Amino acid sequence: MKLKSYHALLLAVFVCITLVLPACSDVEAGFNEVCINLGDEPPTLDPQLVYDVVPMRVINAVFEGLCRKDKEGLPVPGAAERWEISEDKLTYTFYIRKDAKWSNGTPVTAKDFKDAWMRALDPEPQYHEPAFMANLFFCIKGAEAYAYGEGKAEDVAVDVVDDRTLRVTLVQPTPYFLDLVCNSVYMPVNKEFYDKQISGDISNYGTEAEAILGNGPFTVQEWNHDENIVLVKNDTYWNADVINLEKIDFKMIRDNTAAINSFKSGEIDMIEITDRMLAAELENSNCRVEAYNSGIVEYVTLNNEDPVLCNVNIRKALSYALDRKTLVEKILNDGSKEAYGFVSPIVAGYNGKFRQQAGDLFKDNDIDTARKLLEKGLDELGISEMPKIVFLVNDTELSKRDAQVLKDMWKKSLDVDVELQVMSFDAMAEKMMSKDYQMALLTWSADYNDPLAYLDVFSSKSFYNVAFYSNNQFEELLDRAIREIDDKSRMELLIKAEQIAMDDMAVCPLYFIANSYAVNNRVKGLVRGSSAIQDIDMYWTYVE
Amino acid sequence: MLKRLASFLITMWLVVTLTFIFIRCLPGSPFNSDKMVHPQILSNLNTKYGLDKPFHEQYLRYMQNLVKGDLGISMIYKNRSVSSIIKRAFPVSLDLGIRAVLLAAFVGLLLGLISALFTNKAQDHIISAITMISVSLPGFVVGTLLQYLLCYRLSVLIYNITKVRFNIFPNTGWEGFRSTVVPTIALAAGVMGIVAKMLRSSLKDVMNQDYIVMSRAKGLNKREVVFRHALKNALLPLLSISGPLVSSIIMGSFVIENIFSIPGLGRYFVSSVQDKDYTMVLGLSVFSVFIVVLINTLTDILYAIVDPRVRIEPKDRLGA
Amino acid sequence: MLFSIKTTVRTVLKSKLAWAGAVILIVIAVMAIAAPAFSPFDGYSHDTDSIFLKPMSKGHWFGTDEFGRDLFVRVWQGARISLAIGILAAIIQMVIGTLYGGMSGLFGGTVDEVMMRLADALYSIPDLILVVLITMAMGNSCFSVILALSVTGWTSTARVVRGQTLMLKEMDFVRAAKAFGAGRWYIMFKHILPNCRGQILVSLMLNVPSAVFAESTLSFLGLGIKPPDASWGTLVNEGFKYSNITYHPWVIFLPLFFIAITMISLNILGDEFKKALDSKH
Amino acid sequence: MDTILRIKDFSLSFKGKKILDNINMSVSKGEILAVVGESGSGKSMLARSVLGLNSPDVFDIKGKIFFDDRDINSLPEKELTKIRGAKIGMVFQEPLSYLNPVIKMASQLTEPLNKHKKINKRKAAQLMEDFLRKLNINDPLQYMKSYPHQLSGGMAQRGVIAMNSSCEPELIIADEPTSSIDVIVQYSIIKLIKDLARLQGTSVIFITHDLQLAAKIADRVAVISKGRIVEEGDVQEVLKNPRTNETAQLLNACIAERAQETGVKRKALLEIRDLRMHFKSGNNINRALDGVSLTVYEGETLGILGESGCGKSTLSRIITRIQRPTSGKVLFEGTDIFSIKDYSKIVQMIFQDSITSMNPQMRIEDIVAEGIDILYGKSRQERTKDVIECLKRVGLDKSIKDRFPHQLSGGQRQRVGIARALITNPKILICDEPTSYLDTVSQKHMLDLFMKLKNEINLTYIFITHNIRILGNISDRIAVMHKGRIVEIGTRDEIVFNPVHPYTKMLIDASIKDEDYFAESLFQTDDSACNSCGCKYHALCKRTAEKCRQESPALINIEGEHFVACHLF
Repeated sequence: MKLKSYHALLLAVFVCITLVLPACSDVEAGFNEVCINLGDEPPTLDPQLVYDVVPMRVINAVFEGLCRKDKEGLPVPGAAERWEISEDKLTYTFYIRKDAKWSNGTPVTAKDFKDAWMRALDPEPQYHEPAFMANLFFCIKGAEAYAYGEGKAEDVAVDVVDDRTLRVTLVQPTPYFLDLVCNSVYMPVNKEFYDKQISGDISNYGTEAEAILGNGPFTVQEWNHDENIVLVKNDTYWNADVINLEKIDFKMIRDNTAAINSFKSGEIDMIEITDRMLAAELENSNCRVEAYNSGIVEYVTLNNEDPVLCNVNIRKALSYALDRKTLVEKILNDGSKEAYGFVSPIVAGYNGKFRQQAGDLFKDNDIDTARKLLEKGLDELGISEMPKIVFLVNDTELSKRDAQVLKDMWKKSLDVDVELQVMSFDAMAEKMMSKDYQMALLTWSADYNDPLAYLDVFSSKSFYNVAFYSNNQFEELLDRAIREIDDKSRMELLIKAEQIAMDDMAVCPLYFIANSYAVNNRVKGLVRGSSAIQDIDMYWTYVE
Repeated sequence: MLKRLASFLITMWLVVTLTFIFIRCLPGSPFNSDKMVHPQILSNLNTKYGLDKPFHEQYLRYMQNLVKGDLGISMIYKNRSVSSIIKRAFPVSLDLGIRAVLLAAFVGLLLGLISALFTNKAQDHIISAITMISVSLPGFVVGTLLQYLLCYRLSVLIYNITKVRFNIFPNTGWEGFRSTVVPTIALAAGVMGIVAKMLRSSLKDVMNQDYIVMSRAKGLNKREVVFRHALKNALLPLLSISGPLVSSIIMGSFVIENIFSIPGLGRYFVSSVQDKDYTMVLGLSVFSVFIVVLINTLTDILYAIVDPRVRIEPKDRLGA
Repeated sequence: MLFSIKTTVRTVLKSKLAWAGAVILIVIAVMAIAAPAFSPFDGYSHDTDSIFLKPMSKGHWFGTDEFGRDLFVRVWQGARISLAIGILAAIIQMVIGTLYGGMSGLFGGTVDEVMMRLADALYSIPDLILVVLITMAMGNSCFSVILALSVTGWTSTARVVRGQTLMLKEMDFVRAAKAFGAGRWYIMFKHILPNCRGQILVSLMLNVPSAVFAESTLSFLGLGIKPPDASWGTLVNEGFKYSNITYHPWVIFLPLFFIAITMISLNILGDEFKKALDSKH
Repeated sequence: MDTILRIKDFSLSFKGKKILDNINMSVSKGEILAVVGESGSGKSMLARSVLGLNSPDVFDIKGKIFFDDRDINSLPEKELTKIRGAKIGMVFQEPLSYLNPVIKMASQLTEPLNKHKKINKRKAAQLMEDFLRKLNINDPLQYMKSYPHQLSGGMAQRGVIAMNSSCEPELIIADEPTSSIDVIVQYSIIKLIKDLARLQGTSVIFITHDLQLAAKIADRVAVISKGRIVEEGDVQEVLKNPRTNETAQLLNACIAERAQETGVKRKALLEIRDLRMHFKSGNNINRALDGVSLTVYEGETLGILGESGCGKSTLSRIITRIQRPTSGKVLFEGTDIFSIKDYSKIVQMIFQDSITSMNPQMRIEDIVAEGIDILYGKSRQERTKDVIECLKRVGLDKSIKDRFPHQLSGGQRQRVGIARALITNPKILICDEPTSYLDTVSQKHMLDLFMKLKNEINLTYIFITHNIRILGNISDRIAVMHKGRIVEIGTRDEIVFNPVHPYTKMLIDASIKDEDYFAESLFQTDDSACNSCGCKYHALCKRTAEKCRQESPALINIEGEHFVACHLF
């Protein structure tokens, strides 16, 4: 019948479409070209307004602050050739190198840095919103007052001595200031280029490829929103000969399964690993599996003013009842380490790592002491039985996973009922700041490599102290450490401070997160650091 | 025509007001999404975006801007206006949507036609089984499976055979025809089932209408009866449901765009609410009302063209 | 369209397909209630040294998930949640839709116009935005998911019932009742609704699978039921997120299989009812 | 004459139920055979099996149908498509539902020519236009361009006939071609079919339930009842002395005219004063009722006669308070009906289509008792007692009360409708075309019932119909309505035997004296112009004067009960 022939015709057409189709180029990235999964569309590429890891990966390649981080994450000269630190460690003078240039050839001057920093601190900026990370400048004299709108711009102690010299005066000796200076918010801005990008009452600076001018090793060639960002080598960069890569293609693949498929079919060169089996499979195919400690600590914050959790014994019971070893080895098994202290192992102490010197501050998986402590705590509070506790969890897959493990451990060991409440992070933040919570699962990462960045969580003056923990002895130790010039004694004071916090079990640390990832063998020299700005550093990357 | 415009404006006003109230009663703020921001900086941010003003003042200010056609700037994507984001993202969703609708319509009609022509024979049962499955599988499962099989497994297969790293269908991305094939199939899979099922049942109804008996009495064979008389009538119910169906696909399906990382508008519907990007959510609602009403009007016009009973009033009848 | 329910049920059960659908549903319902009692495990306790076990190993009939929890029990607990959400959401959608559609059809004129505009407005707000709003505002308990699904789904039932009411209003038996001096509500509940039972039932039958469908998509967005409870959708979603298809396929495909056959049987029953209903007149 | 169609002991059954039981029949060339039978006697099924439309896998078919000495039942589908439309044409009952609503008339009507005679579309269209002009459709070009829903029943049926005859088939089967068309147009269709047979020599099988209609057109007649042919023979001979009682029953159902003498009491019950009802549709106003004034006296049967669309149904809806008029008053014994409490005790209504007038979900008992349920709740037993009593009064057995409407026959359902109206024992009963859906036999039973009830409980009837024969039978006075106005009122004899108003004359002549009174003038179209002023019938009236166009005539009394609204008097 006629219809049958109609079928055959249709089939023939369909087949030849699929045959004609595959006449196109090899998908393998070209020589000296790398393809990385950025993970999401960066909200902006204006260094002052950036606050999370995704845009910082691009900023790190396109801009360069006064200092830069080397492979081990220590600050090394960047746009500044050298610097001098005064006796009282309050005044820093930076000397900018002659051949430090913007990618359009104009030289980088001290004024560029001052303009950028003042722009970030401005409480009522005209063309953009206030910078999120402005609080990193508060160690500079007059900066905090200016940001609060009380002080004036002139009082901020940042002076341009001449075109290539910048002097900064701090409020108190800050050994980690050079570390701070590598952060994205400290990056310079070319004012003249910036003013050209203003249209109406909004500045397009940092929203499109053409509206970005950087002084780093790469420049933004193309930005297809939600699709990819293409960076090419910046020849005007002062250290251009060290850079080997010609082109970087940042793809934006949000779905984890899709990313894994792309990596295995060779479309992207690096993939985050969350599943042990995937790591095992990738090990024997042509890529290297590596892991690095991200400097992030996962912990349960306890509301110290909660009628039940105000009792230190109950807090200790909850902490000791957990079995961090099983959690890390059996559930996570991605290289993370159990945390028996709060400060991350990567933090530098006095000639050596702080964690090694401070050591483990408590033991866990000790069910009988935990039960005894629980009973003791309940007696002190005069209640017979442990009430149900509400546990806030944000809606990412990893925190939901960890929360379920903790809930099960507490149920099995102390027969304590914990009710999980899943909500978005900002809803949680609001509840925590208004003390309307009992327990919450949080992560803490430092903006600079110093124990203070972590111990800040316990100081009653810091607004990050959502545990509302206050201990005068701890405060006093912290104040002395801040003013202490000598590194050795400063570190001893900080170790004792952490000891006190952990004895009170203000928060219950769980583990130090390690990120494991796999890289295609053809890509060498790709560095992954612990601080956000150096999450992916392609300064030294080359392709075989 | 005026009546339709008036009802469009009322619907638009209702949508904006309802969404404005809904989004405001969500806990949290757009600026705390990853890290807790310093309280002083938070208050500076709120003054900048006018969030500290009383509720009705914000509403009035937004309505004034809306009337001027300015949807404001996004609170998450710094200094990018909502309309520029929509203008950039919507064409991609539209492109994917149209391909999916065409594929679904073509295959759906074909399957529906064949199963109606060969009722209760083998073809009919196979096709109804296929349509039943395609309707029952959730979108994200179909998407993920297709990506896994067609993109990844295929490339591994080729690699093992030809030792050349060559992907016929790239896993993600949206440039070039090849990267559109698998997402289109995934998006069209669900719709195909609905179209085929609908056409099959409406064709069956039409086949026992009186004018079909007349057409057989005229001596037309089965194929002529179906193609000349039955098909046009059977398409009417399909047209009436196509309005909402097409508009939901055109505006981008979050699931498929998320799996295949397609830079479409679909993902913003979810992420803008989760990030509490107030201006973006309102902008999207306004835009979606516009699209839904536009497509409904188009389907009504199409319906009037196909069905003369709607177009020509019986009152100007001929003779007694 | 003028028929009585008993005769329709009889015609529906004549077809073999409908029988198969009905049997599958009954089996699933029974298993959902009874099955967890048979297994020694409860769906919540973790067992860290038996993670991702293959089905039928160490007493776990369906194997275990990423925490070592028994999948057999979790699947059937998931069945309870998924079906409960599907059915409750569908019922709420039906009730709101019927009353709304009936009233707007019966009153007619300006009231009808305004109500339809409101329905259009709710209909054109992208339902993803509404659903996400509600689940975020009320935390994601079962109740908030049901409310979210029913708020967006009732407009289609309302449209069907309104169309039916407008048609029935012109019927003579409604005119006869008016001649007797019957009030609007009397006409609504005595004459209009009994004759809409067919359409209402069919839209209910078809709303249940779409509600289960929507719930599983919701969990894919991470907005579904809060852990440690899990619906079928959450199980499939966790399967995708915590492991890849190639390593532990059973974690994904078992709940998926049950979603598929439940949806298929519900769709079959819905279609058979629709067919029996349309061929009546 | 040689026979072109011979049906030899043909029988057909569906799922075991016998529909046609060994039919033997033959049709010779140029002959018109009428097949007459009650509805449900299987006559339509016979027509369809001649064309082979009843597929063997649904019905089990025995016996042979010879056409051009080839057996239709054994021919393959390919061969059958060559016969259908070319050799045998078919005309169906509802012209509008048998035409494809979404396709222009041109492409539908030219399909047989295009397929069988291989004439291309354009030439076939021209051929069809000449055909239509011959069937006095005065604007064939416009006709071909329009869609089925734009045509009236009569126009559409003419098109179908033209289509069938365009291929000069040897046999045309007409399955009740006129029963769903206005009585006026019916005659012109019958005349058309008669000419077809005489001029082109096509033989015709004319299927109907109205023996009198068959007598007018056919040479031979075959009476069919419950699937079997009970009588066959020459038309006049069967009419004079019917051998079987089925034929007798068919005969007396429609011929007998019974004069009925009823005393007319003079008490005015219902007064209608200058009633107007205007519907706004699009941008023009449809004047359904345009100033109707009428008085109904106690105990009388007032007949309201008019074509479809003259506003008689709107009138009935206003009297029963289902709709409010735009202006004008309806008084019952002097008080406005909209201010009377428990109005259902005074006026009740019986509807045309018994299927839609009853809620299919309710049992008969609840349907009948609805009147008293709404007025005042009665106890269970009392309510059932009332229902049984009403059912008995309309001649229905009480066992029926637990059944559902779709389990009853048309006649029984109509009786339940009456019982429902009587439950509140009203004074006035408005019947809106109660018998038009029934076939002639059950029509007769229904009219007898009305007469019985009138004598028993002194009811006043307002009987609305377009069928003059029925009104001739039962009504005391008749009011003739045209386009929302009453053109003439008078006693039954004055209206039937000496109608005065030209429009009434036309109505009477068309249906009783069956003359082709107005064939050519029927299709003047522009009657909407005079919607507002003047006499609405002036466009079609034989003796229109200028005055008629400007000013609308008032009802003037000629003599006694006889009023007329026309400027000629």
